[in-house]
Amino acid sequence: MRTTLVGRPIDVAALTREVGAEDNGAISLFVGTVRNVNEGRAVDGIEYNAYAPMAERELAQIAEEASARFGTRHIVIEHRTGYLALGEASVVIAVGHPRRAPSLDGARWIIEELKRRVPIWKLEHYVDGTREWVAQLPTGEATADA
Amino acid sequence: MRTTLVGRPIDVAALTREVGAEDNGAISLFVGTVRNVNEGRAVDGIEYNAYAPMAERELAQIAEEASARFGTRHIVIEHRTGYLALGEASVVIAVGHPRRAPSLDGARWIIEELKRRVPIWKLEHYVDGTREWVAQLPTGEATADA
Amino acid sequence: MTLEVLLFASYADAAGASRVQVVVPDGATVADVVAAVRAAAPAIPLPKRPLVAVNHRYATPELAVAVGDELALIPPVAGG
Amino acid sequence: MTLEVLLFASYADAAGASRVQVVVPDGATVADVVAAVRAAAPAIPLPKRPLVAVNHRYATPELAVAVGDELALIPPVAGG
Repeated sequence: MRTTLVGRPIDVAALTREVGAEDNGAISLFVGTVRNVNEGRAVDGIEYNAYAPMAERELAQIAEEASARFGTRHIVIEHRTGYLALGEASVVIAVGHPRRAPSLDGARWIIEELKRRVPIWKLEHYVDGTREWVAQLPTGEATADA
Repeated sequence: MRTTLVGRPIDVAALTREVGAEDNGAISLFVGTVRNVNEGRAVDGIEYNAYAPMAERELAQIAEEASARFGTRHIVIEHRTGYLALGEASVVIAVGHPRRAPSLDGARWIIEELKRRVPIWKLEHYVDGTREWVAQLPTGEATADA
Repeated sequence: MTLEVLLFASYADAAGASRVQVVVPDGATVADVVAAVRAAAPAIPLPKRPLVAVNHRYATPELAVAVGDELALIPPVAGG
Repeated sequence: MTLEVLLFASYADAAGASRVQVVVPDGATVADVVAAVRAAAPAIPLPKRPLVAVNHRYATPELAVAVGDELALIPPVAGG
């Protein structure tokens, strides 16, 4: 298992190889990418800002929980920080497993947990020159693992 | 959309790029790989045999159905044929979508349909030198889309 | 009419061939072809209702077949 | 005791700083720190129950804090 914040493009093929193993029958990957539109506004790019030491800790914690829940150590999560252009991958989650169902379930569970609790914020840069922090959850409703 | 049988290794990174688009927020990938054990028997490699024209037709049909069901044209499926060594990818499914839930659902739906109805068979080569056709479904219980 | 039926995987191994020829009356259905294959090549381990493809599509037992159709017996699939 | 609280994203923008200093009594809790931040930096758009991290973990309002703890106010997260 390996989880990290990264400042450079994420190599999907390398992550796929990393979770590969001879007793795996399945690898599921989820790739989050920068969209050109959000809630009707034309987006130019997104700046990802993290509370780095806590984000690293939460990513590692999510991988540990996923490992216990889905029964595999073949888990890698990389999340980018800094400015990303349209189409670039902001996060890649790779889960290898002997069987396909827990591999697919694992990738899905990890992205949902990541979005719920990892302290990362997006500053959207709009085509019209403005910028705004994206509020993923209703203010004050984020519950995390407290 | 693109679906095909291939005789050479599948390039996961190329497929990821192929389903990428500026209005996508998510790409989900499923990679089937050759396991070293099946039902307790040590496997050395697997020979994938297809009824090629029908398999190509079913793959294309599954992609069309997935497109209608999940609302995206960013779908690529490659399935290998021939002899594969342990750890090699036998199938890669890539689904790009503006939102993550239908992207994940789409990849899962496609692999389930593929296993249910695409005319491909596996001849497992065991470490003990024997070979056997894998019967994925109970004989006579395969229903396909008839 | 004389028809050829394609065989794959365990069916082909059991028959020792990748196709089998059968003679069926004009207007025969998929079910008639299956019955003729059972008679012509009893070694093929066909289930009670084997999957049959006609022109690359799964076919129902009632479908009528004709000379020129591509017929295939489909063993339980195992792709992925 | 004097504590520093880290700010991020919209909170940092509103405060015009990446941290805010507050003075709270010894034995103060996370809730006391939040109240002190509200008083010291009213421009920060804190919800009724803001998320607070103590030493990189989400903390409950009742948790006691001490000098040396790393405190942070966590705006609604938006990773992925």
